[in-house]
Amino acid sequence: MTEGLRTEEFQVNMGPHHPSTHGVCRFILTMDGEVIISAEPVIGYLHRALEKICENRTYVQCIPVMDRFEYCTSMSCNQVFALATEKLAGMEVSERAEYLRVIMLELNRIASHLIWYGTTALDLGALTPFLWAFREREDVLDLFEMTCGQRLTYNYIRIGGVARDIPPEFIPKCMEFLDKFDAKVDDYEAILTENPIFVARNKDIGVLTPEMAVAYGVSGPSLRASGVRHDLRKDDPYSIYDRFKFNIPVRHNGDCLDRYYIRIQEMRESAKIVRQAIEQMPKEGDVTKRISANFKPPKGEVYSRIENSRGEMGVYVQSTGDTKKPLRVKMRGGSYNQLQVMPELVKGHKIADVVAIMASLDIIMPEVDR
Amino acid sequence: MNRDELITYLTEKFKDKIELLDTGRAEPFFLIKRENLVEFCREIKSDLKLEMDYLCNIGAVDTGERFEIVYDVASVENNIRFDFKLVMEYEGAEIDSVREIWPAANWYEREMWELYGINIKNHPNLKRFLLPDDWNQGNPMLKSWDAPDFIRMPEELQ
Amino acid sequence: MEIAGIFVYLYEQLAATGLPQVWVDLIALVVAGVIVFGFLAVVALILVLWERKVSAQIQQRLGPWYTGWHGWRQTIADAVKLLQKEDITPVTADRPVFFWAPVIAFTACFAVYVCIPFGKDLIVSDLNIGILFILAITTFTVISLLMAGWGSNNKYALLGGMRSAAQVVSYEVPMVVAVLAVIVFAGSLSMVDIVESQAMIYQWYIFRLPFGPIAFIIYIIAATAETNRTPFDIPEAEQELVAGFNVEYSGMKFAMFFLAEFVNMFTVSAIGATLFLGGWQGPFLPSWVWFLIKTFGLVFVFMWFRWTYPRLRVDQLMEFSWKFLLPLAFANLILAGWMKYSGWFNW
Amino acid sequence: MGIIKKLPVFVEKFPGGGLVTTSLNYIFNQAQASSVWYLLFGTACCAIELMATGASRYDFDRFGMIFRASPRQSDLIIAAGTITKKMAPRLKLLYDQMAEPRYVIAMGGCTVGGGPFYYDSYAVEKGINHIVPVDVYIPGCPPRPESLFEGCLTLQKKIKKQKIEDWS
Repeated sequence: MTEGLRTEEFQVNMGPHHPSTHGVCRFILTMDGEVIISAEPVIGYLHRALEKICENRTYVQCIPVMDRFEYCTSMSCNQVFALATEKLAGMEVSERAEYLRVIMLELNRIASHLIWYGTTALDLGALTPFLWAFREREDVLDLFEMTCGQRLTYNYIRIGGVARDIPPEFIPKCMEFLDKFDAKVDDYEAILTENPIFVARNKDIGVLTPEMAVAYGVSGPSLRASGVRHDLRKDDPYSIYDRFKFNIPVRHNGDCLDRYYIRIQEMRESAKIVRQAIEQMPKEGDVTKRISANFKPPKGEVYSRIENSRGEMGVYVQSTGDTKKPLRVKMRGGSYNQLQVMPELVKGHKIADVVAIMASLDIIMPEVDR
Repeated sequence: MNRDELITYLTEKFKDKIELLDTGRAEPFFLIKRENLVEFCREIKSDLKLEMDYLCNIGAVDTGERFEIVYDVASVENNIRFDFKLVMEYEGAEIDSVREIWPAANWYEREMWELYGINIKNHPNLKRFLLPDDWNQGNPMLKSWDAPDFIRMPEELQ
Repeated sequence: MEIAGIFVYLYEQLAATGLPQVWVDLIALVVAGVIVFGFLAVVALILVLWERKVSAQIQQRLGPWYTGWHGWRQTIADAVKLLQKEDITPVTADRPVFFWAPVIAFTACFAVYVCIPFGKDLIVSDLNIGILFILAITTFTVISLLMAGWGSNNKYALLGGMRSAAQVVSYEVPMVVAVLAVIVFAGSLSMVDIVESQAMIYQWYIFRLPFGPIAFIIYIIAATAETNRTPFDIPEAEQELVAGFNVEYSGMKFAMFFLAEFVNMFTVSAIGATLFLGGWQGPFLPSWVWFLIKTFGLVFVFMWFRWTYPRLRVDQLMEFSWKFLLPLAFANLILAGWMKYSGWFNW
Repeated sequence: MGIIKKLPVFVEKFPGGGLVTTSLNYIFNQAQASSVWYLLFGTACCAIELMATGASRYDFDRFGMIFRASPRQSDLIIAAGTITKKMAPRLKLLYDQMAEPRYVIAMGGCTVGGGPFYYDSYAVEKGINHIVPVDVYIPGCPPRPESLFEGCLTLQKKIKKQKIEDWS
């Protein structure tokens, strides 16, 4: 009966302007009906040549360029570059500045995860969680604005310290935010985690095995959802992360739902870290370091990496020692590797799952295209 | 394995194949030979004491005189990390793909091919992906690269 | 105050002028049609604004605010703007199909109102197969969506059209079976008879335990799917298919789809209110007020769904319909039949 | 243009038609200005600010601005974020797909004139006015939601000054 019938594969072009590709990623999907046979990501729509730009900037000028590398967590970008340069120059950072960095990094992680939470819900068709998440994000941004006057590209963590000290009203405001934040995360969980539709959409979708995750260089929450306990804050502690008590959530299925749980847990853990940092922070101290415009680190090369909200963020800096500009700055973002592994994950799933998987991996395009 | 142990272990294991570079207090940095690349990578991945299963980053560097290719590798299992690089001339710039060893290398190598014009041997998918499809202005990351609408930041702004 | 009286009076006046009976009936029908059309156009405009306000409340926003007092002119502005927009037909589109799709969607959704009782004696035409007619006409929507998907010659639109066809067909079945349970009890297909069989509040079908509530829930779920609303809005899933079947439509044609969607929502709510909530029956207030209260209440439920739930995937949607809703609906129908037959619960 | 736009030009030829045209003009412009649907188009940092502007604290919906995913149904592109040379043809395509009347807001330094990527970047388009006609420029990197509002209100003012004759 069905012998005469045949199905034909067809190609769907998803992106670069598509509501749910988180920026400008493009997928060429080969589909059989609704089922995906193969997916090929096409990137480069946001390739802004940041690495080339950095080669013609002084070290100090590189920091604002780094901001644009991963705008959801600009603080991390500042931090990773500052860390690399400090390693090159053998610079020490004052105690208070380190604490300020940690506070900002963790708050930024919360803000970034909130964007992820909102867009994930949005991609699965629920609009309301998106607006709820952005409501809390605004509170975090208020704190950043208070500190450095910017909402998105902060340019706050500088080489050798931070740009300026926090205003006195920062800490009460921050504590106020932390106090209510846990209850808000409960709200988020109430509307999505306990929703059978949401669970059905994410369970056993896009399963990433630990072997595959490590082989493809997947990092951060996506790696930990596959059952690999690897967090640079614990395993390769930078700054002063070895002084705080926090858990690393790990789950073992590696599907979209686990990646979701991990990130939700991480928000709570980050709040814990901020709380501890505020308690331990020395009450005063110098936080800035005056650096000459002709700052030249000695000859050398270094790859420094930190745990960003999207995985391992690294930067390779090579200095010749005789110019004030770096010879080469190579940036590495977690999303780059997570996007690489996506074609493997989406095979055999439906077109709606592409969206779910992409959201759960928390891919953001500037990190991929640079 | 701490930093010193790692350096001793690696220099003993690979003796004349690698050379330690001085990079201050950062992670150990080695120089390897281009022809040993694949063999070296395979060794460090399969060695049970190292098990460098995680490729952090591959970056090409144009120093103005020659190319350097930097590999940053880590081990999730043993929690160690080091870097190594290889050096080659502009003429006949070509390296072997390490994609078989670390699948993550795929895009990093593709990017190198596209932006620097370094040929990757045994890479199955050398296609343009960062630059526009109709790009015809060469390899923009080279230090000597220039184009009509490419404006350098003037010195006085720095 | 019953407005049905006014119409009866006008009809009598018209008949007294001595025109032939055919003409009188014709004029009466046209006038009724125009009134229903105008009423629904206003309702659709209100619903769009209301939806935006409800979503704003749920999301702690204000919603339209600066277009008139609390943004009351917002949807009027939207409609006038859509009138002025350029009407694009893609070069590759199948022109006649592309053109007729919104027209069919628009007319089909109004045709239903021929036999919906807005109040006591307030019905355009009390067909003796009323509910059958309504269920048949609502299915027209799927044809228009399919036409839109096909005619646009766009892969996203086509996927959207196909999805909506599959979805509406799948959910039509449990919906009809759920409605059948009510018909079995009412013993009539006429909408007026159905309403009159639930004169007292305990006679409303939603309160006729145990089959009533089950049928009502099945109906609500299926109706959400019929109207392509979240969590069943996969035909126009913004995040997957950009805008689904209407991705290529602009200006007036898009407005037609848009209005049809909201009128459809009102339709299913009105049918739900009629079948399960006693229609226009209710104490103190005029019948048509009761009808509107119940209908808008159901509309609010649909909106509530939309702003709370994520979207199902296409295969889950099908499974839910065929593997869960349909068996449940059949079991419910058998239960209702047995109850009717045994006469135990026949109050 | 919709058919309805041709009507006033026709009406104006009759005595007293001018009054009709003027009031229609007013109504049309008011309607258009208070119902600007924007295309969901964001490429980089500014897109996050655009999302934040749509969210609860700032709430674009107050001005009657809602997002549409399809260019056919939107009136406005807010070009939020860097437009690279690879993206430029796409932006043009999207603009071409939109129905008249259509507007463009260049949001952020990158779209205004290259912004932080003006120097040393081989991949960034130096201002989107080379690609599509721009109505309102909003500087900033990224502009705050308040600036975006200011830009949208400026666009509304611009729309309200339109003449019907210019359209048909």
